[in-house]
Formats: sequence, C-alpha cells, structure tokens
Amino acid sequence: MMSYLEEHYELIHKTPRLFALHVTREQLLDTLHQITTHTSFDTLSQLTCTDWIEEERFELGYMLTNALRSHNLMLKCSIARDKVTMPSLALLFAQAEVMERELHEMFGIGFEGNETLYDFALEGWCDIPPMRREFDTLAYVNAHYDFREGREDNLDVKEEIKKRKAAAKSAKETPSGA
Amino acid sequence: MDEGFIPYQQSLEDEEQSIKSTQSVIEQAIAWFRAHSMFVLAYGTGCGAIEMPPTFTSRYDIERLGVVGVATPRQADILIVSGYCSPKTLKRVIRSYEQMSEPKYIIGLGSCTINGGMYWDSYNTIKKLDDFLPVDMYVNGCMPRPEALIEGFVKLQEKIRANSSEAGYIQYRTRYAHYRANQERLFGTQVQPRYEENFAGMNL
Amino acid sequence: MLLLDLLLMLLIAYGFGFLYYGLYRNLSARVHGRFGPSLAQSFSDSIKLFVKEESTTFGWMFYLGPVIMASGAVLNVLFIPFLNQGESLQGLSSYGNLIVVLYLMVLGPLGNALGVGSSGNPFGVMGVTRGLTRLLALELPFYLAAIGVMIDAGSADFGIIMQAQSTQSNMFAHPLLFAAAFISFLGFMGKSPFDVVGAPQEVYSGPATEFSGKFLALLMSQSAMFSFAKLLLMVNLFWGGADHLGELVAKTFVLFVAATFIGSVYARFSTVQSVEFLIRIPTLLGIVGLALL
Amino acid sequence: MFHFEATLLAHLFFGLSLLVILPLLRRRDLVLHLLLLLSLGILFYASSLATLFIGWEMMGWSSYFILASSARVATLQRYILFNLGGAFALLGAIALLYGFMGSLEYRDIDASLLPPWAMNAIALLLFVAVFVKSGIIGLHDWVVDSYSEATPLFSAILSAILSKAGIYLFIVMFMVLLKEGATEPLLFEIMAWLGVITSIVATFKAISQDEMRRLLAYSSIAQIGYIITILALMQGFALEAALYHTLIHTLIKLLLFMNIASIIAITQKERFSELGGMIYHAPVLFLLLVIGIIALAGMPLLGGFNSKFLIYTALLEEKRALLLGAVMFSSASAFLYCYKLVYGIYLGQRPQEASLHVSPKSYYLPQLLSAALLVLLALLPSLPVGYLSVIGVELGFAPLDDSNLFILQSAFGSFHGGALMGAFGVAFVALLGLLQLAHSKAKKVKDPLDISYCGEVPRSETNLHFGYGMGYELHRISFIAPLLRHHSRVLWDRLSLIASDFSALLSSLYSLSAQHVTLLALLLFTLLLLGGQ
Amino acid sequence: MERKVITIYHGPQHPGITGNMSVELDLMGETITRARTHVGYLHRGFEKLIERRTIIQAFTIVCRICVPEPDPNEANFALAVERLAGIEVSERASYIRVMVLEMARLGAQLLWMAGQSGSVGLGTVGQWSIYDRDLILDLFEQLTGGRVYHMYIYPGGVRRELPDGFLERLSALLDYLQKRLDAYDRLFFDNASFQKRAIGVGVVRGEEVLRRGFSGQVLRGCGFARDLRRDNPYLLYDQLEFDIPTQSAGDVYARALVRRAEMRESIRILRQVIAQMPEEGAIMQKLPKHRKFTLPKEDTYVAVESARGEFGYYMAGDGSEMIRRMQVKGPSLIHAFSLLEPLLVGEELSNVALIMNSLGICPPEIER
Repeated sequence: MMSYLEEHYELIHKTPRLFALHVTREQLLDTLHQITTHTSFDTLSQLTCTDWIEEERFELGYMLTNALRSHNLMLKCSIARDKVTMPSLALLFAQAEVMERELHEMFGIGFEGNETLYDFALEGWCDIPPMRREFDTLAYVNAHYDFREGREDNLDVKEEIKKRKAAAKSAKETPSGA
Repeated sequence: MDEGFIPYQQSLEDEEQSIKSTQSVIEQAIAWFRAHSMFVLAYGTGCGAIEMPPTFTSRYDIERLGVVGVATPRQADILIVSGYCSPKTLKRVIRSYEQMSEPKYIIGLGSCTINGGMYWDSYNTIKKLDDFLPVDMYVNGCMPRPEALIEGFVKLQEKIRANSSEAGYIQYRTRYAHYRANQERLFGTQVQPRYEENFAGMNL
Repeated sequence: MLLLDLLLMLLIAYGFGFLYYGLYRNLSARVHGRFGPSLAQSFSDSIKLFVKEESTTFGWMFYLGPVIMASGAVLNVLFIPFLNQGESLQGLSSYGNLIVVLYLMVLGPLGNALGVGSSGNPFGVMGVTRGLTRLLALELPFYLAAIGVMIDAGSADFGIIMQAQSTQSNMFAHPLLFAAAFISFLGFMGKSPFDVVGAPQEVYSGPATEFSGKFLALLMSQSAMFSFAKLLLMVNLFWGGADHLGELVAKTFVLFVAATFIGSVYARFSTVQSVEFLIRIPTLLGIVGLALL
Repeated sequence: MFHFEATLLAHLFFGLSLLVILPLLRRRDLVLHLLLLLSLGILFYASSLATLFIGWEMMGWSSYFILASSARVATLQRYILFNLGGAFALLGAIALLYGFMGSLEYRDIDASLLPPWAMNAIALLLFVAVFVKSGIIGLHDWVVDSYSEATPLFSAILSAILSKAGIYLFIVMFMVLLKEGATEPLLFEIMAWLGVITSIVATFKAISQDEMRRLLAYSSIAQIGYIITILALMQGFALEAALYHTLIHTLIKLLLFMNIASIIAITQKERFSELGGMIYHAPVLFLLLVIGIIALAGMPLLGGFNSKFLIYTALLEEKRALLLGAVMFSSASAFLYCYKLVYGIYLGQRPQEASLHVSPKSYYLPQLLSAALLVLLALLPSLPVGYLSVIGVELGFAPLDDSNLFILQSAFGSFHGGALMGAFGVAFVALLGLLQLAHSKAKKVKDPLDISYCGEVPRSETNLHFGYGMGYELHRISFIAPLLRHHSRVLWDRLSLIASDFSALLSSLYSLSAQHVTLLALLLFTLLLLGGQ
Repeated sequence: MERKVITIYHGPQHPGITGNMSVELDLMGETITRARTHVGYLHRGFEKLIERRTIIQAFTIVCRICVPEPDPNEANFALAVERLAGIEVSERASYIRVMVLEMARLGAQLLWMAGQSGSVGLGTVGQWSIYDRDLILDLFEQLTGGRVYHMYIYPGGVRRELPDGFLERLSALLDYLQKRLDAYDRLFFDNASFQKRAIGVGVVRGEEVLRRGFSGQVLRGCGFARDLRRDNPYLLYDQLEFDIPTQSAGDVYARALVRRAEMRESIRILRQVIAQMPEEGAIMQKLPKHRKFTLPKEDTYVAVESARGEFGYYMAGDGSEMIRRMQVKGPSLIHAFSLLEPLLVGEELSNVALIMNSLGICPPEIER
C-alpha cells in the first residue's frame, strides 16, 4: 500500500502511521481517485482548513484513513484566500457533504457541486466567516454583547500582584528597618 | 453566602421578612404551594445539562423538594437555562419562557449565564442572560455541582414564598420593552414573535 | 341523602386517587433507590396548578375539553358502586350498569381529544391518535373478560355481578379472564409497557402538551379519580367488590401496587407493538377463558 | 294493497324514507326524487312479491339516475351491476317461491310447505340481495364509490335511507313471510359472522380514508353490519335492537352527511388533508358534528348508546360471547374514525389558502332536527321502545317494557337516561364553574401558531394538520394491514376480465362458419332429445 | 393543496433528544419520510478561542468540547501538543492517563445506558446507572478536584499525583460495578420488552459502512472490530489485554450489546492498570515556561477511541505560543448527518430517540 504512494507521490512521513502529501487544487480529484482505487485509503475521516493569512492561503487537509483504521494519510491542498472555491467531494464520499458545509460557513470556502451549503451552526450570520484569521472575536463580542460589570470586590489581577509585591517588599524592608 | 454572585439575591433576601408580614393567609398558602411544587423545564442549553440527571435521580433526588421535570413549557414553572446560550439557542429559550404560564421563574445555571464564563470572548455565546430574560436565581460554577443546584432551588423556594413584586416574570411583563430591545439588538432581523402580541390577555 | 352519598364517593375517590398517585411516586422512587416526594406531593402539584396566575387556552373548545374529561371521570366514579352491600356508597350504580361504565370510560378522553385537537398542536393529536389506536386493542381483552363476567352473573348490573362472586371471586373462577383483564388494566392505568400515549421522548407530552395551569390541574385531578375508578372496576368485577371501606382500600391498594411494580421494570412498547401484543396474548387468553365458561 | 300484517313496520320505514324529499331544499332532480319516494312506498307497502320487486327495481333505477348527474361512469356501472345482481337474486328467490306457492300474494305464502332445500336456496338468494344492498364486505365497492361521488345531499339519502332497504327486505322475508320456513340455522350463523366481520373490516377501512364521504360510507357499512348480525339472531329483542339501531343510524347519518354537505358547500373541499381548523369559522356546525360523532361512537349521553346497549344485551342474552366481543371491538375501533372525522374537518390547523363560501341555511334544519332527536332519545331512551315493541308484537314477538321512558330495559340490566344526562350535566356545570372561579386566568393565544413546538416557531406554511396521518399507522399493524388492501376490488376486476373473455368466446359464435353452426345445432338437438327421454 | 405530510421538530427543547440539537422530521402518520438534522445550538467557536490562547489557557477549555466524556479531549490535546513539541511522557503518567480514560469511558457508557433506557421509557435503569456513574465521578473528584471537567491530562503528563489509597478505592468500585452490571443485564439488556423495541431497529449494515467514515459502536455493531486502541494504538493500549466486542446485526440492540461488553472490557483494562502501574515515577515532564511553550510550524493528527467512536484532533503550530489551528473531529459529526438522516427515513417516530441514543450522537462535538 505504501509502495504505491511512495512510487507515485512525494510522501511525507509524519509518524509511522501518519503520512501527508501535497496536491494542487487541480490535482485533487484525480489524486483522490487514484489513491482510493490503488491503495486502501478509501475513507474520508476529516476535512480540515488552516488559515495562513500571512501567506495569503488556506491549507485544506483531506484526512484519509484505511478500512483497518490503522493509518492516516492527509492530502494537503493550498488555495488562495481570495479565490475560494474547491471541487466538492460529495459524490465521492457522502460524509464530505456536511464537512464542506461546515467549512463553507466557517471560512467562506465555496464547494462546487455541493447543494447543501446552507447554514450549519450559525443562524443568519452576516459578518466575516468566523474562523478566518481576520475575524476578531473579541472585537465582535465587544460590539455585540454587554459584559457584566465586575463585583465591587473584583480585583484587577495585575494591579493586585503589583500591590502584593510592593507590600511584600515593604514588609521585607520594615523588619530590616526595625 | 458571602461568596459567589449574589448581590441581587441578597437584596431580595433582605426584603423577604418585611414582605412576608404583609401577606394574607391565603397568599401565604398559595405561595407555600408554589414553593413546594416546582415543575421544571430543564432546557439543556449547554454543559449544565450533564449535572441535571444526577440532580434528578437517585443520588441527589431533588424530587424530595417537590421538583419534577416536565416536558413542555406550558406545564412548567421554572426554566433552567443550563449553561452558555448561543443566540440560536437563546431564541428557543425565550420562546419556551414566553410559553410558560405565570408565575414562572428562571434559574441560570453555570458561570456562562452570568458573565460568559469560559466563553467570555466567544462570538457566539451571550455574556449576560439577564439582559434578555429576567433571571431569578443564578447558580454559579463550571460546572455547578448538584448540591449547588439544590441550594439554588432552596433559595428560589424562599424567594417564591416571599412573593416579591421583584419576581422575574413581573419584571418581564412590566419591563418588556427593555428586554425586547436587547433581544432585537442581538437577533437583528431574525426576531421571534412578540410576546405581547401572542397574548391578547382575553379572559374567557 | 343520595347527594351526600355522591359527594362522599367523589371525596373518597379524589382523596384516595391522590394518595395512590403519591404512593405511586413514592414506590417507584423506592424502586429507583431514592426517597421520593412526600405522599401529598401530587395534591400540592394540583393545588399549585389551580392557583397559577394564568393558563393558556386556544379557544372555547380547548377550555371545555378538560371539563368534559373530568365530568367523564366523575361519572365513572358515581356509576361504579364502592361496596357490594348496603345502601351507602352505591352512588348512581342502580341507574347504570357495566356496559354504561365501559363506555363512560372512553367518554372523557374523547371529549378531551376535542380540546387537544383544537389547539392545533401536532404532538397533542399524535398522542390522541396513539391513544385511540392503542385503545382498540386495549379494550378487546377487557371487553371479553367483562362479557364473560356478565354472562356468568347473568346480568350487567354491578350488584348482581358482585353477588355472584360471594362464594368464589371471579379471579379464581375465571383466571384466564382475569389475566386478560389485568393486562388491559395495566394499559388503562397508563403503565409501562403500554404508556405510549404521552411518551415524552416521542411525542413531547402527548395530549397534555398544550395544557397549562388550571386545565392541567383539572386533568391531574380527574386522572387521580379516574384511576381510582379503574381500580374499583377491577375489584368489583374480579374480586367480588368490598364489604366495607377498609376492604376496599386494601383490595385497591394491592392491585395498585402490583400495577406500579410491573410498570417500573418494563420498557415502553411502541403503538404498533402494544396493539399486536394486546391482540395476541390477552385476547387469546380472553377467548379461551370465554370458551371455558 | 294495505292488506299486510306488518303495516307498522312499513310505516316506520316509510316514515324514515320521507326524508328523501330533502333535496327539495336545493330543487335538483325533483322528479327523480319523487319517483324514488314512490318506489320506496311501493316497496314498503307492497302486499305481493311482484309489487315488492317492482318497488325494489324502481328504487334502484331512480337512484341510478339521480346518481348519474354527478358520478363517474365506472361508478355508475359498478352501482348498476351490483344492484342488478342483487335484483336477480331477489327475482330468483321470488320465482322459486312462486314455483312452490303458485301465487305472489303475501297472504298465500306458507313457508312451512317449502322443502328444506328450497327454503335454503331461497334464503341464500335473499341473502345475496340483502348483502348487496347493505354492502357486506366483498360486495361493498359500489357503496363507497357511489356515496362519495353522489351530490352531497344524495349521499345523505343513500346512507340514511336506501341502505335500510336491505334490512327491510330481510325483516319482511325472514321474520314475516318465511318465518315458518325450515331454514338451516347455520346460514344465520354465517350471516351473523359476516355482519360482524363486515363491521370490523369496514371500520378499519374507514379509519384509513382521506375523503370524508368515503369514511362515512365505510362507517355506514360497519353500522349496517351490526344490524345484520343482530338480525341473524332471529329474536324479538334482537329485532327491536336492530330497528332501534336503524332509527338511530338514520338520524346520525342524516346529521353527518348534511354536516359534510355544509362543509363541502363552504370550502369546496372533500379531503381531510385539505381541510382543518373550521371550528372557529363554523362553531355551530362543529357542535352538530360532535353530537353526531358522539352518537355514532355509541357514547352514553347521546342516543347512539341506546341501540348499542340493546344490541349488546341481546347478544348477551343469547350468550354469544365471541360475537359480542367482536361487535364491541369493532365499536371501540370506531372511536378512531369518529375522532378523525371531527379533527380532520374542524380541528387542527387551517389550510393556508382557504376561500370560504356561505353554507346554505336550509342545510341546518335537518341537522338540528336530528341532533335534537338524538339528545331527546338520550334523555328518554325508551321513547321509541313502545312503538318498536308494537312492531315486534305485530311480528309475533314478546313486547318490551317501556313503563318508564327514562329507563331502557333489557334482560341484562337497564340504565336511566335521565340520570346519566343529569349527572353529566351537573358535573359539567360544576366543573366549569370551578374552572371559571379558579384563581388562574385563562389567556387566549392570539396567534394560532403559538404552540409548544420544541422551542421552534412553526412558519405559516408548515403543515401541522394530522388529518391525513391519523390512522396511517394501522398499515404497520400486522393483522390490520391485510384488511386495508383492496381485495374485493381486485376480485371483481378479475371476475370482470373473466366475464369479458367469456363473452368474447360467445361472440365468436356469430363468426362461425355455416358447417360449425350446423354441427353445434345438431349436437344441441341431440342433447335435448336425450334430456327429454 | 395536499397536506399529507406534517413537519415536526424533534428538539431542541424535547426530552427525546440527545443534547441541544434538533431533527426536523416530515411525518406521514408517524412514519418518517424525511429527516434533517439541525445543529448549532451549542456552537461556541472553540477553534477560534483556542487560536487566541496559550497552551495552558487552551488546556482549560478543551475538555469542555464534549460534556459526557471530556477526557478524550484532554488526551487528544496533550498527545497532539506532545507530538508537535517532542515531549515524552513517563510510563506512570501514561498508566494514569489510561486509567482516567477508561474511567471516563465507563462513566460515559453508564450515562448512555440512562439515555438509552430513558428513550424506551425504562426510567429505573437510568436512575440506577446515573447513581453508579456518580460513584465514578466521586473518584474523579478525589483525583482531579472536578466532578465533570477534570483538566487533568496536561501535555507532559498528568497534573496531580494519585491520592493515598486511590487505587484500592478504584478496585473496590470496580468490584461493585461488576456486580451491578449483572443487575443491568437482568433489568435492561435481557429485558424482553427492551429487546422487542431494539431488535431490528436502526439497522446499519454492509461493507459500505467502512467507507462512509463511521466509527465506534456503529462499526462494531455490524461486525467490524475497529477500535483505535487496537488499530492505531496510543498511550499503553498495545501493552494491555482486552477484547473488541462485536455484533453482527447492526441494529440498536447489537450496539447496546457491544456497549455492554465494552463496559466489562473497561473494567478488565482498569484492573490491569491497577496491577501494572509502576509504584514510583514522575508524573510530569519538565515543560518550558508558560510564555515560552511554543509549537513548531508543523501539523499533526491524533485520534483516540472515545466511548462513542473515533475522536480526532488536527493540530497545527506556527512557531508561536498560540496554536495556529486545532480542528476537532468527533464521531457524531458523521453519525448525526450522513448516517442519521437516511437511517430515520421509514422509521416510526417512536424510534427516533432510540436510534439517536444508540448512535451516541452528542451535539457539542459536532459544532464545537
């Protein structure tokens, strides 16, 4: 099983049971097809996406696993952050449908051929897709929610540490003085 | 009682004695029955739902206090909001609360309902439940233990017996505009039906 | 005098109904390994519901539904004699008979079903449909047993049926009929495995989904009285009724405890399964019992 | 013409059939309806078998023509075919009787002279006629189709009146004319079971219908099934129970069909899946229907219970435990379709696009009348017993006790209608008062979609109406599902195929060559000769 | 307009739903003609929050991803960080981790039993099993200080030494549970009424199931002995003896039987852990200081077998002290959508809760 991959692709050995290989967006469907037919990696178990904002790309990871569930192979595919569509794998793997739906909502990535790209977890979200790096959750929170003002005995941790240090210092100084 | 988040509760407890003396016998009896029979709509909005089963089953057996779980909001007296609320859930919680019959009370379970708790910087959880719904009793902790929840019920019993005009459902009725404005601000265009419109208050 | 008698009967049914309901909660709590609520808890619940400040209604039929249901339960209590002798606690039983009571048992639920339907809630109607579907199988064994008892006594009159058992109660004279009726009775009491009607995990709360406040209180009160009436019916038909109130309490209590314990160790049958089960086993028991008559 | 010992019976049936003039309300097919009334008069008051048959046929044809204005051709064919079959059976029975008696006059018939085989043959033929008219299961297809395709008003007539003609025929034939005949008891036993099986199967079929009138048609079949069962006992109290049930059933079906006619006039819809939520639009109609279905379900507090009670006690008296069990089973199953009827139309959710018309006021009159009678009968259950008892005496049975109008007597006990009504009324008023006085205020939901819906909010286009789904689960129940399939339709379709094949074969006679015809003729001649010797 | 099919929601506020989610059902009668899962009621944006937190800060919230069984999350998090940062864990710490994971598994199975029995109205089982689960939670409290959330398995080891006499108490508890399991057999698994409800319902079968990415009892219930503890071992599972129970029917009852056997296997593993655990040894490696604890710009994927199936973490570092991306994959994501939706079609409404519980669908791990 490994030999086929070794022969045809530049396989990265991450651990003895976890491999990775890089594909381009165009190669993806073809490679997947080859791998699922020629090796035992025939199950899609996870679809990941990492936002490398400084490199202007999303890195999608198609995690494949074999029928024995003993080895994992990750197909990595980088796409530009602005041109965000991918071919859908829904016809290849039934479970891809919902994973793509999730990434669509969280990153705004379109999947051509997936009919179910409606709301997944969020209802009526009209801001930047939340998992993109440029989305600042704290700013969003500040804009949309009110925080409860703290208790009266609520202490600012940093101030308090400083105060205590100062107190300890002065306490140290006082006995020396006395 | 010096710990935890209690200023609002504390203020109520202080008033309790003075209110009690002004109640008639019948009012006291009614309040007693209300306090000793609490039908709970346990809405498992978040993690808090996991401590609900122990509370209701043989280890902690909250049925001793007359607390019973019911299935639908119509039958319930007390709504437990068990943990963080995403706006999507909050809509359903509000809907359920509005379908309950007065007098109705809310127990906010867990730190997340008080101030967002662990998820203080999450874009999808609310930080202050009492902006949107009148919370009668908060039980803090992450997770609050079943004992804490029972304590919350006992305190709520006291509050119900005090028959205070500060009770949440009265607040919700009288200050509906305030709560509604907060809800609308959060939900934007996707608002729920208006509580006032649903109930014409017609007496048959 | 009659009026006083009727009121006393209603009072007894109401009181014991709630006591048994409290007992049920307590006993099943013991099975669960906990203490459970106080005996009067159900009574407190109903009072609390009566004094809720508001109750939601969907119109006049919704309002009348629980009233019809409760009236049906009242009629049931009044038309079943409590004792097998004497003048007191006979109620209106001389004005009716077993067949009347068998039909009165369905009157209330049907009336309430109208109220449920008028709310427009699909869960309520699904509960009603489940109830009526289950009913068609539930009644058959009970009817067969009742027919056997009536033919045996030569009358549909409660007094005569109970007199006919003065030497040997029907439970021992016709054990198969008793078995058939008892299985049905479990279903009538809404006990597992025949508790499909209001199954919260399936149809929310079934027929009770939309009822709140005083409506729910009325439904609770009537169900307490109604279950006492069902116990009475079983005692009268198969255990020869009771000579005095003490015996009545003892007999109904035994029957009740049996139903409670059986109920707490069975999983709920689905509608189809309960119908199929009831049509097969208890009905066969009933038919064989009738053949042996 | 009136020289006939069962005049009172005829009065009863003709009295009921006067309702035929109902459609005068709408002035449609007036002549045909009068013809139908005439034919019923001839049928009921006949004093000879010839008149009886003429009445029977006229009834069939006049209703056929009335039906023709609205029904599909296939339905009409089915109607006429089944009715012709029944009529031929009747004719056969009459012919046999004539063969033995030499007269068609009622007074000349003495059944004790008939040999057993002839009596049984006559009985069988008559059974066929009766069963076709009452739609015993297997012969019921025409009933359902014609009821649902007639004009709404004519459905009421079909169900309330015409379905009773078979019952009349049975009573006249077996309890009056052929009373002395030595009919095999097994035949009646079979008839009793056929009746109860019909009622069970028809009840389940009724539950699974989506169309209001089809549901009621099956319900009619089921109710007539009880009557057939009870008549098969051939006892006086059974006859009275059957007549009482006939009376009640006429009232109920009149009420229900007229109610549905009103609904059809208002909404132009016929299916539960298209209706719903009419209660607040037509509360009076709703109440009338509720009275109808409570009576139909045989609940105490309305007249429907009286006849059920008589039927049950009659069966008890005969110690027919299993038969009674089956009847009660069918009766308990009927609750489901009763509820489906009222829920599907009046309760539940209103359809979105509902353009409503006004119901003709005249439709209310018969409904109000029947409802009032049903209530009256509940209060005074023994009211018709006196009359029925006289009919029974007329036919040679023992009279019934009707000393107290409030009490319905039977050998197996009695009940007091007034006490039941009174107790219910007092309990109802008291509880209603209690509810009104309760501390809790009733708050009416303004938006009908404000229902407990698991926290979600139903949209206005979400379908929440369970009218179609009610009873759908019966298909899953192993012993009910086979009953719901269209066995009889398949059977008759296959028969019609065979018949058409056969007629094709016969028609080939015309195309035979001359030699073949000669040969066949010779063969036939030889056979005849042999037969003659 | 024909209105034959009604639409109802099964959840979110419904006693028959497993957690805060909903299934939109189209019903013909009570027969389901279409089912659609709705989630998002519990979305908190964990993956976003973790991007803003240092490792120790992230550690405190990862356990909250799954409420019934938080420890696989902690284990996954620790394993992923250790793999990226190149940290080795001592044997003793690994044993303790295995112990914690198996205790959590046992607790989750008991909780599942309550849900499964509750879905068929057999409340008594739930009352008992939640009590027994509470005894496990008591031990957790002694060990970690928390009943539900333990925050115990930290990258580099575990956070605390075992309290005195802990293993003896655990062993006593296991004896007790062993006895209780027999009681559950009588009341629940061998109960004819439960069998009647569960056999032949929610059948998942065929070779296809492997390709569709199912895991856990769904696979083991239809004859595939797949268990990451054996197939892709982590911690010390390759040194422990245990069986992977399977059933072939693929229905609700088969999955229940698998879980029944798994509870016994967990007890067996725990007994081995108690016997084999080294008396002495460090429980925590020396770690870089809080602000210096960085992950290299690399990624990895780790997965453990939770009580419901494969629970995997994808983790990518970027050289800073924050985690660049952590993506959680719980078994429920696939089960709740691509398995549940078609599985419900044609079933009765009564079986919805039954099937959902049997698949062990837990919404917080679907949407995080």
